[in-house]
Amino acid sequence: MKTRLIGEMGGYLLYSDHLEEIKTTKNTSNTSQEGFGRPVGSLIFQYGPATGGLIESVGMNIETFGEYIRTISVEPYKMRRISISRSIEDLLLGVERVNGNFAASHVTAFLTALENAYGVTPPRDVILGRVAQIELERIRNHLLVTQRLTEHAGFSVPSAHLLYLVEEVNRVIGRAFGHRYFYGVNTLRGFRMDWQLDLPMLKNIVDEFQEVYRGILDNRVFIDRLQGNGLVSIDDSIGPAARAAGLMYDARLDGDLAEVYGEIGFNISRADSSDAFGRLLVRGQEVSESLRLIGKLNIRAQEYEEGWLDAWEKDIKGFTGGGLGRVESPSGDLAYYVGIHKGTISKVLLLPPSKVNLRLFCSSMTGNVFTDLPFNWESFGIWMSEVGVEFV
Amino acid sequence: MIDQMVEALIQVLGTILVAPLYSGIAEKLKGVVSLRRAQSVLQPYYDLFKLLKKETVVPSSASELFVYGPYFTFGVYVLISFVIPVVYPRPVFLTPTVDFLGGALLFSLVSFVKVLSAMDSKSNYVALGVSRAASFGFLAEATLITVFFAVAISTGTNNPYVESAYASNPSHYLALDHLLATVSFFMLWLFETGKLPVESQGLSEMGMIDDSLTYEHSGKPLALLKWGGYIKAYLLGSVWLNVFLLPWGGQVGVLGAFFDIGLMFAKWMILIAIVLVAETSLAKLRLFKIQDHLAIAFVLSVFSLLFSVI
Amino acid sequence: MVALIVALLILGLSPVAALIDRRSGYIACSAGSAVFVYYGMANYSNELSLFYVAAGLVWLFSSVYSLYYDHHQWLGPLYSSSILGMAIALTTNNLLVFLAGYEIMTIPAYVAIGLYKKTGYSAFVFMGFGELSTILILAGFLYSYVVTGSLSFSPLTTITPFMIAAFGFMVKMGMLPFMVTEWLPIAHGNAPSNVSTILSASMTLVAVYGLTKMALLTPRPDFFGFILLGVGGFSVFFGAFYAYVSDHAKVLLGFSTVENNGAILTSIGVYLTAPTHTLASFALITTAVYVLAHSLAKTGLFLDTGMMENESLILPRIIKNRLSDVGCVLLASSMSGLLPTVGGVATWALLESLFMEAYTLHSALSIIPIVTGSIIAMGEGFATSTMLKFIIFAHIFNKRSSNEKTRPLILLLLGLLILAGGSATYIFYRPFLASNPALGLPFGLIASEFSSQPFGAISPLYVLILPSLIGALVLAVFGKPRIRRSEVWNSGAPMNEAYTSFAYSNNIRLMLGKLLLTHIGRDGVKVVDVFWSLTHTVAKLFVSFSRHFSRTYMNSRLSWYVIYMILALIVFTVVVVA
Amino acid sequence: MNWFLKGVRKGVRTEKTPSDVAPWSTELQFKGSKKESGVTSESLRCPTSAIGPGWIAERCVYCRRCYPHYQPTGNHRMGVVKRVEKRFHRSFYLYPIDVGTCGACNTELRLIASPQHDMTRFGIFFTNTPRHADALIVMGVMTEGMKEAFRRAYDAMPEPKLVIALGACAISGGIFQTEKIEADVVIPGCPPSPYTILDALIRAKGGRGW
Repeated sequence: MKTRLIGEMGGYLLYSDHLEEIKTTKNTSNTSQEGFGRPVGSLIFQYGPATGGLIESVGMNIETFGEYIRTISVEPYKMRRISISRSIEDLLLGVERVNGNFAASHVTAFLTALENAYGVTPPRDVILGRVAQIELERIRNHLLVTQRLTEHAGFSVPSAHLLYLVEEVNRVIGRAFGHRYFYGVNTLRGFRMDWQLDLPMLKNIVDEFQEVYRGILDNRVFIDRLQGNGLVSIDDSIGPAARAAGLMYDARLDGDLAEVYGEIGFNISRADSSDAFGRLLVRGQEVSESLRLIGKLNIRAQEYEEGWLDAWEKDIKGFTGGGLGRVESPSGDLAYYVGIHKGTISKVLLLPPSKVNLRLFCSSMTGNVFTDLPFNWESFGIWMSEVGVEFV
Repeated sequence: MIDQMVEALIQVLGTILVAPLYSGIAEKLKGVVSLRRAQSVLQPYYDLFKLLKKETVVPSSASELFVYGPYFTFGVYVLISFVIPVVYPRPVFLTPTVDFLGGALLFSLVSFVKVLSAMDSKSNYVALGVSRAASFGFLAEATLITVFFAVAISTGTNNPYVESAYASNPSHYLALDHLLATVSFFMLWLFETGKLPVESQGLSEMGMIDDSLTYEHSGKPLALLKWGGYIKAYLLGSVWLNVFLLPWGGQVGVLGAFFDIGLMFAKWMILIAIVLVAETSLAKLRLFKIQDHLAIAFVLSVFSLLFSVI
Repeated sequence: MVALIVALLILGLSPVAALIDRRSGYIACSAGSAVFVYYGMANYSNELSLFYVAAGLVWLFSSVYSLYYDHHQWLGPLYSSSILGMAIALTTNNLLVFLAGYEIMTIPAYVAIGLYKKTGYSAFVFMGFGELSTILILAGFLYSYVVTGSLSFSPLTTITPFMIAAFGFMVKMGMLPFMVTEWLPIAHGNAPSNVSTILSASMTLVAVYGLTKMALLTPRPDFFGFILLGVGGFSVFFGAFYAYVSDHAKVLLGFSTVENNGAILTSIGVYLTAPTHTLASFALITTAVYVLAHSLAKTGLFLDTGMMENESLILPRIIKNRLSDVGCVLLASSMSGLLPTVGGVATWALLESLFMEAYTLHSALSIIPIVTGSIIAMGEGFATSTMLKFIIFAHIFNKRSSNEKTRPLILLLLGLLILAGGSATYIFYRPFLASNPALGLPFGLIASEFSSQPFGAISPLYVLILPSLIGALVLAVFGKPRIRRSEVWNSGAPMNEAYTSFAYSNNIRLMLGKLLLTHIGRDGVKVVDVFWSLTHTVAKLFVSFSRHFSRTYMNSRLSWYVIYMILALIVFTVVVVA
Repeated sequence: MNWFLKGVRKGVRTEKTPSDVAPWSTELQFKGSKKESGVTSESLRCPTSAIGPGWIAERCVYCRRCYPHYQPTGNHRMGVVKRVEKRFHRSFYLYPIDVGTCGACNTELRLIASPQHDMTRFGIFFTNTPRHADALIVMGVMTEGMKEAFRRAYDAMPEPKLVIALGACAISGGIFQTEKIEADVVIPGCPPSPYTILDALIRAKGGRGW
């Protein structure tokens, strides 16, 4: 498997197999191609931070001379600070709330980093539990993204139906884990699961989704809104965006959980058009794939003995080191680096997928018209909450 | 004279008061088809009633035009409801004020004032929508005019009431020119009332065309704009029903006028059914495809003009 | 008749007065124009008299305006002598005198343009086409002399003289294919505002007058009219279309003049081709009403640009206040053919007459008026968007209030005139008045007729009164809103940059890219006017051709013009004496 | 056409009564024995000190450290309505503003539009401009960047208007321990479930709740 660049975290460049310090600092502003001066009659159209069209707060400065988008730059208005000076447990709560919709992915990446730092491996059931959570999250996220796309197209019936399914997924999660967003589910000692995962229900949901999904793919007008919209330069992309372009980029192949995924036989889903349509295709396939994986995991609700933690509880004081954890979140590679100094966490670096996707979004907007913006935006599955967060 | 006044009163009130209901019914059904219990059919009335009681926030640099423009446009809509056969099948009091073409010009007068009133807010979002509406205007206005003339030329008069009577004759009704005009006008109606596949009342600011005209308004002016919107949809829709699709069944006399309101309700259920199917099965067109939609409507209407003379 | 002599005398004196003192010149001009208007009203015989009224009003308003506008010492004499020329052309019945007047009207404009913009280019273009127009008209007149053997306007038995002259007048009106050289916009874009006004509003009016006068003398119906129909229709569309994508205030208005003249030409075409006399006379009245509408509205809007510090709509710096806002909105609404203004009545009448003709012909020929009508309908759509653009970006978006009163007041007056004028059109449509007491319209109906049977009807007066009345009623029922001021909502951020006029019309650049050869490059959107690219070379040739002349001309422009003018005057006097 | 038929075939999926609410988004109650009744935030390591005397809904982020002493009761009606606005009884337009969320509140809020919950049957709608809004729903911790936008949005709304604080972050700063936002209606939870939101909204406009 060849090495690929994933993105920048802290002062480092993260590659699929190593982390290296950035020698020359180049500006990585979320701006698309720099304009050659402002043409006559152009203006900077301010979209956001508070919009009705997008779920989260985000500001976009769109340079346009009417409808046609020349350049676009995105600024995250909500910048949240998470203190690392608190206990690991409290920090974990913070990590959960970096991005509620990817909470399981974040927590898993974070804990994996921590475990790598200490060189401990949790019981297999715990790992499987985390995988199950991530895949559930993936299903929900892809359903939500599809729903957003249909909503922007004024496609009322599928939009309503998909929203219905999203709610159903949330209920399945809520029943099994007690919380719809996996808050308070994962701990240093494993994860809490109050009830069996309702697989038949989940299967029905995914079947209904596939029905809707095939239906919307039949609609010429809807497809027309996605095709050719938001073409990305493929090399530096991640997640569904990369796979839409046919690349084998997936942390489930080269990330920390790759082993498990390998054992349960994970198949990568790819498409051959690097536009919003391709990204939708990939998501559509991944929903079924995720369901298949979850089915194979057969995780059970059970108590975990805490023995496996002794390793680090022994020399927790005075330990110094660091670890990296990377998983495939629904929108692409998600990585944490945790640095520990004398038993306390001294540094937390985060590479959220949305940061990379944001750059891709901006570069893919030039030449688009305003009405196509929401479609392109949603197709990346960007969450500003994880972009605008810093660990202090 | 008195009779005509009463009939006019029934027609105008029948328009102003009933118009919101049809939007309510359409929305309700649309909601039900999209898996929901959905809001009450009276929701438009509830909204208007609430807005009329709310405060009006005016952008700092806006003038009276912003505040009182909506009152004027509402007035024009009411005037139009005197003019065209939207309830009663015979001319009523003040009907001759303008003919069919005059009606079309009054509609563009409304949009002219509406745009100025909205732009007076100096909001970029309004400007965005207005610039779109303006760029499609040339086809929309043209189609409205030519479609009215399609019937005018086949009947030799520009009087909508005569045209309605004329079309009710099966041989005229089934004539190619009439059918083409019917289709063309329906396509235009979809555009004028912001229905799919042209526009949909969503939350995204980026897709706004008609919605942008009310984006900055609030309180009473907003209520009047919304209400005016319902009336516009009703006027154009009823013209389509009474002159093009179903030019039959209108009763005369004061009692007949009341009957006609019921008749219009029945006719509207048919229109709503058609729209419901369109609204629930179509997706929104890409912006620049909208001109194709309108171009088709325009060409159809021109063809119907040509067929009517040759 | 006395009034006419008085008017001509005063106007004749005004250039002299202007030479001595600018203000007195303009005052004389205003006085003369006022008398001229009176003359037009006093002996109102047929539609042609309406031209007098229209022209007189244009001169009156722009002259009064000039009192507060013009700061160039040399402009006054040129301006007033040009008006004198028009007055002569309008009132004479002699072909040569008409031509002389026509020249006296045109030449000073060359000078004005030449002096205003330091580039000779626009002056050349204007002059070139001006002279082309003159030559064609001269040819037409000569032919008419050959046919009738008289030097005065007299009934013709053949259409040919009209045909020849028509092209001459069409050049002046900037119709297709001559509009494509954009001479009218270029010329008008580069003249001082008050000159632009008389160029765009009343010089073209004189051309239309000549055309109409000739048309009245030629036998009808005649197929040649269909050509005018077509040309007019396309001019309406492309005029409005290019106006919509222009961001220079005066160029925009110049193109809008092309559009209006196109409409006027069309209605003359209808007059020539109308199968029934009723329709013909309806069309003729429509022509006159359209002229009135265009002259007044265009005057106002051009005078409005006189208050712009910078004539680009992208960053207009306009000195304005409530009065001019209201005035210009009214003027613009008339320009977009909205009831109840004069423009609205004119537009309505034009479309009615076109479709009435289609109905009465009821043959394959009907296709021509139908297609023309449909094209004009599209043009009207563009016209509305264009006028909205002008108003929005000259008056609504960029607010810079000032406490100047006089000039805004003039605009307001013009606006009210054009609003009330709509109801005044009853006077002109006298033969077509109708009523329907049973339905509450005991008077005030203008019924369009192609024969005995009415086609449609409108009543501008009612349209003027009713909406406001009902609006007031609505206000009474629902009451005034409780108002609180707050800054504009820009999705939570302050508004740094406002939407530009360029952006406003950019959708069309993108949508109709094929027609505009839109090219999006790093430095913005470029559009190529197809016609311009076709005839650009021609224009260039013309410039190089007149370069050698230009050298001498550049050095001492004035002298050359003065000589030219004196010559023309000599011709004129000779003719008058003879 | 086929989507119309599909929609008709699926039928109405709106539920008559609340059902199936996730336990850890509902009210918590002390379930321990007598001698444990002395437990405090400190003893239970509650990150937001939501255990004072009893359980403080406004602070709880449902980390479950107090389990099993405190256990969910399944009661989702936790919203606190300080001001009822009857004028919105049949027409209630919401303008959501996210001043610093993790995204969970945003999605839960959107889900009250889902066919199961269907806010529109109660006359509740979203709008995309504060000018049309009756209530401002504020979610998340008040971040520097959003302070200005929040002020503008509030100012842009016509009277009468409500401010609704949604989720622990907005109400009490949650785990971020930032300033709390003054509001007429308070909807606890991290995030509050659609039931909780819908119930509070209905009561805010003078209804009986859900």
